Amino acid sequence: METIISIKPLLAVLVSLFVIPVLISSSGKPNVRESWIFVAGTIKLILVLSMLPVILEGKQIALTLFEIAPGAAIAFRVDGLGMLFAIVAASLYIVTSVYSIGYMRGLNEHGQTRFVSFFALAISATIGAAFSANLLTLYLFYEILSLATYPLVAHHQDEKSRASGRRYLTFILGTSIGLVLPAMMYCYHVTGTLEFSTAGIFAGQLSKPAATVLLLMFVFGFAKAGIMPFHSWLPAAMVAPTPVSALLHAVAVVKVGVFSIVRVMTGIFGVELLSTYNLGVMVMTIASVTILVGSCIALSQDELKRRLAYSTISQLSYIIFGVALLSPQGLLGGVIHIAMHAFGKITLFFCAGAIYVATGKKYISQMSGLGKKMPFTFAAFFIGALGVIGLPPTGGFYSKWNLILGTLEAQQTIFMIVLLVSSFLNAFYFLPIVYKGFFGKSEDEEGDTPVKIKEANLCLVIPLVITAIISIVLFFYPTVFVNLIKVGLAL
Amino acid sequence: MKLLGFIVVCLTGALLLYGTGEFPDWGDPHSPASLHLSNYYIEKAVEETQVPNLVTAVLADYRGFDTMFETAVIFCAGLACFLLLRDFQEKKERFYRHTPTGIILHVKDAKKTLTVGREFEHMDKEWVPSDLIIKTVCRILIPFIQIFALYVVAHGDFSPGGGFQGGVIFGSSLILLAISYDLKTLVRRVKEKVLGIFAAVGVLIYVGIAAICMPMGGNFLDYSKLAPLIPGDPHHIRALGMLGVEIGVGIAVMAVMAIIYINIVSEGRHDEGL
Amino acid sequence: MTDLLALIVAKYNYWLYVILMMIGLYAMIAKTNLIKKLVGMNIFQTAIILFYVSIGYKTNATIPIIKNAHDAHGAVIHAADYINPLPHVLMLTAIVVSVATFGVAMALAVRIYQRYQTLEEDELRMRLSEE
Amino acid sequence: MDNYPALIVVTPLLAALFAGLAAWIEERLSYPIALFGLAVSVFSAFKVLMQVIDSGTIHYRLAGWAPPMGIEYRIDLLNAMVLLLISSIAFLNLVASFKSVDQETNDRAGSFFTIYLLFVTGLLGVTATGDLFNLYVLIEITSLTSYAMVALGDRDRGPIASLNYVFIGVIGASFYLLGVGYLYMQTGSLNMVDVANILQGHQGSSTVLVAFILCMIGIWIKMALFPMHVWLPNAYSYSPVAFSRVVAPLMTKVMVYVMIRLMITVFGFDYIFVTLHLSEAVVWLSTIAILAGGVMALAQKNLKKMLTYIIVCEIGYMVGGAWMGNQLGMTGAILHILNDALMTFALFLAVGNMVYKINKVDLIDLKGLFGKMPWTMAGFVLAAFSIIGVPPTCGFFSKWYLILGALEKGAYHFAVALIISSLICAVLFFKVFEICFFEPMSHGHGESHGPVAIEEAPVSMLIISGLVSLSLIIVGLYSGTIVNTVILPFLK
Repeated sequence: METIISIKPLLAVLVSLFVIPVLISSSGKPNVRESWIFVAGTIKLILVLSMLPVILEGKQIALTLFEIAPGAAIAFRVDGLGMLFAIVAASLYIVTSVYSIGYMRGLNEHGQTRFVSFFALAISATIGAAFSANLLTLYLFYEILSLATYPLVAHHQDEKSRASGRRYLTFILGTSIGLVLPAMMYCYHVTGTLEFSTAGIFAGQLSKPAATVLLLMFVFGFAKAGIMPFHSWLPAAMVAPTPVSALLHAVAVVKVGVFSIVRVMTGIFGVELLSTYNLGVMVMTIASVTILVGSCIALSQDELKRRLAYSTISQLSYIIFGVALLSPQGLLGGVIHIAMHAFGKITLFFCAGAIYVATGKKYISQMSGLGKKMPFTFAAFFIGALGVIGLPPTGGFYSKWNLILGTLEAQQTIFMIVLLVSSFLNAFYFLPIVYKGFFGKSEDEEGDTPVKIKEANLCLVIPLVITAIISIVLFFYPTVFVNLIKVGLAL
Repeated sequence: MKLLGFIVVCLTGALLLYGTGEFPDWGDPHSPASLHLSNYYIEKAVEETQVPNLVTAVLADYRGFDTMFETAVIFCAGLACFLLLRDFQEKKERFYRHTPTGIILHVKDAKKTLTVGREFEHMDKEWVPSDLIIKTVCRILIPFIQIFALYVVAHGDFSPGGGFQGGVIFGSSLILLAISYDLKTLVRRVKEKVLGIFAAVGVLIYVGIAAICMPMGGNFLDYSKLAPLIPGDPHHIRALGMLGVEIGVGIAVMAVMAIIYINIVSEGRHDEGL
Repeated sequence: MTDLLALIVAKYNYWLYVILMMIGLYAMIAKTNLIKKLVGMNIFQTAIILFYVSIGYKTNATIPIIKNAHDAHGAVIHAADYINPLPHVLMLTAIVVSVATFGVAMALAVRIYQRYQTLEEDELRMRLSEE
Repeated sequence: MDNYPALIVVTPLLAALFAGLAAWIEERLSYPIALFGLAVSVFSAFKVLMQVIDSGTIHYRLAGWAPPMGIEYRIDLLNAMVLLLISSIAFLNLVASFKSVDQETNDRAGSFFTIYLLFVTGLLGVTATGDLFNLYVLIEITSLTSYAMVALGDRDRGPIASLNYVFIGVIGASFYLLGVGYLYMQTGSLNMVDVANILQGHQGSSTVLVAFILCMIGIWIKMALFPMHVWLPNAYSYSPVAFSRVVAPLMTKVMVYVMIRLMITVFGFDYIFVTLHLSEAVVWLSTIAILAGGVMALAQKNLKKMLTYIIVCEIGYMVGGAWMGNQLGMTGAILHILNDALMTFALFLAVGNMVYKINKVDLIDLKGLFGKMPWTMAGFVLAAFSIIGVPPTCGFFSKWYLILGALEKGAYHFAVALIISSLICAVLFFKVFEICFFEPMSHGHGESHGPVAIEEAPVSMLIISGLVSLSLIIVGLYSGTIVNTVILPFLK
């Protein structure tokens, strides 16, 4: 496969780092500060997109920065998967920063400069993780991301956020140091390299038990993917301001976790090894448990953001599930769900935030009838819900469809049932909200006098409309992402 | 603690004795210790350094670098004592004794300055009757001690002795002065500042001589390169160099001995003590 | 037994230094009075000095000062006639070091006494705990 | 024939003497003198390192006598690196501590700088020398100066801590001296290389064994390897900040260096690992040291104390790595000498800034420090991450090599201990961060937060701590280069 040496990936990572000093220096002047964020975000997106055609031609872009030890360097390599993830993250970053302006100013939060700075740092780390060429680099950015998001989760600096921040770190840092690091060291000790390669790095040097243990260490170690029982940081992290929950805990952070697991399964172990040792089923089982349990818990949540969080937990496992199918359809469906779910779920979070800013309501039970007040928001919410459930006309349908095909392809009928059941559960915990929103009676309205529309401010509404539209568009034109995955995984 | 200590001690002792098991008998002239280097020193040192006292030769030349740092250690000790103990605030109270009558004035506050006649003596808290015999003997003795100290320093190349020994002897003469009279006398005779500067200068002489060798084109401490600077037989240049450093060592040691003594006996107040 | 005695007799200097060393070390570890500890420290260091000096000794040899060095240049010097100068040199240094350490330790003891009016470790510990 | 090797050590000594004179004549002069001396030392250390990298080991004959008759400086890649490390850290700290010295040592600044310089001289000499007895003398200089310094710190506890330090330190040094005596008895020489050559014949001798044990115990006591660490926490946490900033990073590391030097140059690997094979026992000991250090650190209420226990824990890393008996472990140990010195320095610089402002660093005093001194805290956070071992800070990469060494040897307990200790460090530091970040509590939403008044330490201190903290990342990223240019060639 042809490889081009280019500094673009590095720039794409660093651009929002470079802007941080500017942000801090211009902390007094919010408008200047936000405009800088946009400049950085746009440049980042342009850089990422500028690499797209090359990747689609089946080439790769590589850049090695520091050779730490033979076979373990800090290096970037852009391939289809990374590209897919990077596009999603970078594009949604811009949308989110519009949204966060509206949100933060709407609630006049404190420490906005700190907030945006760490936000930029986090997105840099995400892009870095997407572009990393080996496990060491991936681990590096994974850790940076964990630490960069801590101040965001604990933003409110009160007792509640302190507790959840502590839980966040305990799970994320504990697992990454306690499980991933040893597993990685062992891999390096055995093979002498950490480079991702579709063939995997263990050339038959690994016995089945060892492989099983290693794989488990990785799957549970990347706790950002929210595999149960290492999931409970995610609901806790919902104390963070909504933009954080939206971008980081629906897209960047959690997807980095999933992405890392995908990388490890496809790049470190390699599909052949996994299928020969028949480890896919094991992972699938773990994933299905998370899918079902997550959905069930989501049903019982009344706080909207927590319900979304549990839905996220179960949706993330779809991706791992799909990859663990180890069949082309399954891989395709799983990986593309990264994008589809991202757009769907971020829409939902945006809506939750918009409702909170406009009406100060957090709980689903209070939201009946709000749909008449905020039709755009609830329409978007509906579309997002469809996307997450996986019904046409949304991109979610595409991934869900491929997943089911994958299960058939791999003759895993039981697991197909799991998918169907969970889809029903999703429908159960999302559609009632929409229904009550539109047709339910809100407590503060008497009779059926037409209530006048009272949306949140534009900065909040426009982004969620955009993302909703995109997730519909993705139903009709998923080709780019599909091709990326095809070149990335050489399907 | 006692028991633990006892066990540790016994273990250490056993270890050390076990180590001595393979030692050659005491005084065995063929033990490795007394063959390898020592023979070289004994046979070569005189013609290489012109110094018959091998200890001095090895001390100040072959291993002169050690000795330099050991002088630095002394200097450091003096400085440490000064830093730890010296406090400059005046003492609360003063005592004067009217010599003829033996009446004692007790001045309570230090601020008050009173001019006393000749028959008043400024004394310590307890008055020790100044003993004529001791004073006289010491007055006679001290100069001789000091001369002897100088001799020990200067003659270190040819007979037992050297900078440290001489310095210590000289210092002891000062201490004798303090004991036989009282601390005030010593502090009045030898200013603290002088001692401090001496201590530094002494080491400085050593390091200086050693350092000059570098611009003269030799290695650090290589006395043989000093020949152009010093008139006289270039054969003896090393001997002269050693004499120089020994003098430096002597000065430093003398000063530091005095500093340590004064600071410790007077708890750093430099007024009264042994 | 006899050969053990012979061993001890042949190397009694080492036995002596070890015993001295043990006394010093025990005092340093087990005594509670700081001054006693200091004394133990000195005994310890003196023991080591004795050890070194006894290394340097050679039977029927004299102090390492070459007799009539200057007028008899040609005369060959027999290494066996003079004892080993090196240990003495080292010990001069070691003595100085121990003196310096002792001085500093004394100064510290004085400071402690000024502050707490005691040199007993257990009393010090009490004073510290009640503060 | 250039004299840089001698200059590295001698200039600080000369500067110390002149500073001591100046303290009596014109006190204000002694600071610039000290600064100049250390600057020269740094420069020559740099030159020497470059020279060694280019043209191999330097042999410098002091007094011009060929070894083993005279004392020689034998500077290879290892001690060239350590020399540069020591001199630059000492220099930077001196720059940073101009203000804090005035604050802490009442009108004794001149003498303080003199002692400081003597201490640095001792460390440099220990590192540079190739002679066993010279090593002892210089160790004693460092110890003597640190005794004095420790006592100068906390007026109440300082002297007691210092006196305990004296007793234990003297025992350690005397053990080492005895070991040298036994070696001399066996070989009749004091020069390291010469001794090593003569020892080839006497592998089995009980004398050599005892000598080895004595030297190692002596050095371990000096480096505060658990359970011989009891003196360190008090001594370091009661000493003046300006001094603990330099003693905490350097003293123990230099002692580790001495241990490695003795192991490699004097006794030789195959004597230690083949003839005696003590490796297992010592690796276990260091494992215990790591865990014990971490646990004791958890129990501390005072930031400075906590950090000192972390030092105890880090000693375990290096000793374990060095005794792993394989190249990876030794690489990790040597790399960690460099990294740990830097991280500890960065930590204590930050602590120094805090002490300068709030002059008590019990954990409860640190409330709201992120708002009060953000730049200091930034440095502190970076250094803490490096201790925890977060990439790309340098702490991660030395840990990397250490773990690899452990895996290669099959000493899994050591690897596990490393992982656990990084977790413990994470807990420790985030405990501190939480106090600094959350307290004093704000109520619910942040509106009540007024902008906190920023009162930072002097700029000189800030710049230094910022630089050092950044250097952590840079050194980390270039650790591959360091390993390839310095450590591996040395171990070959």
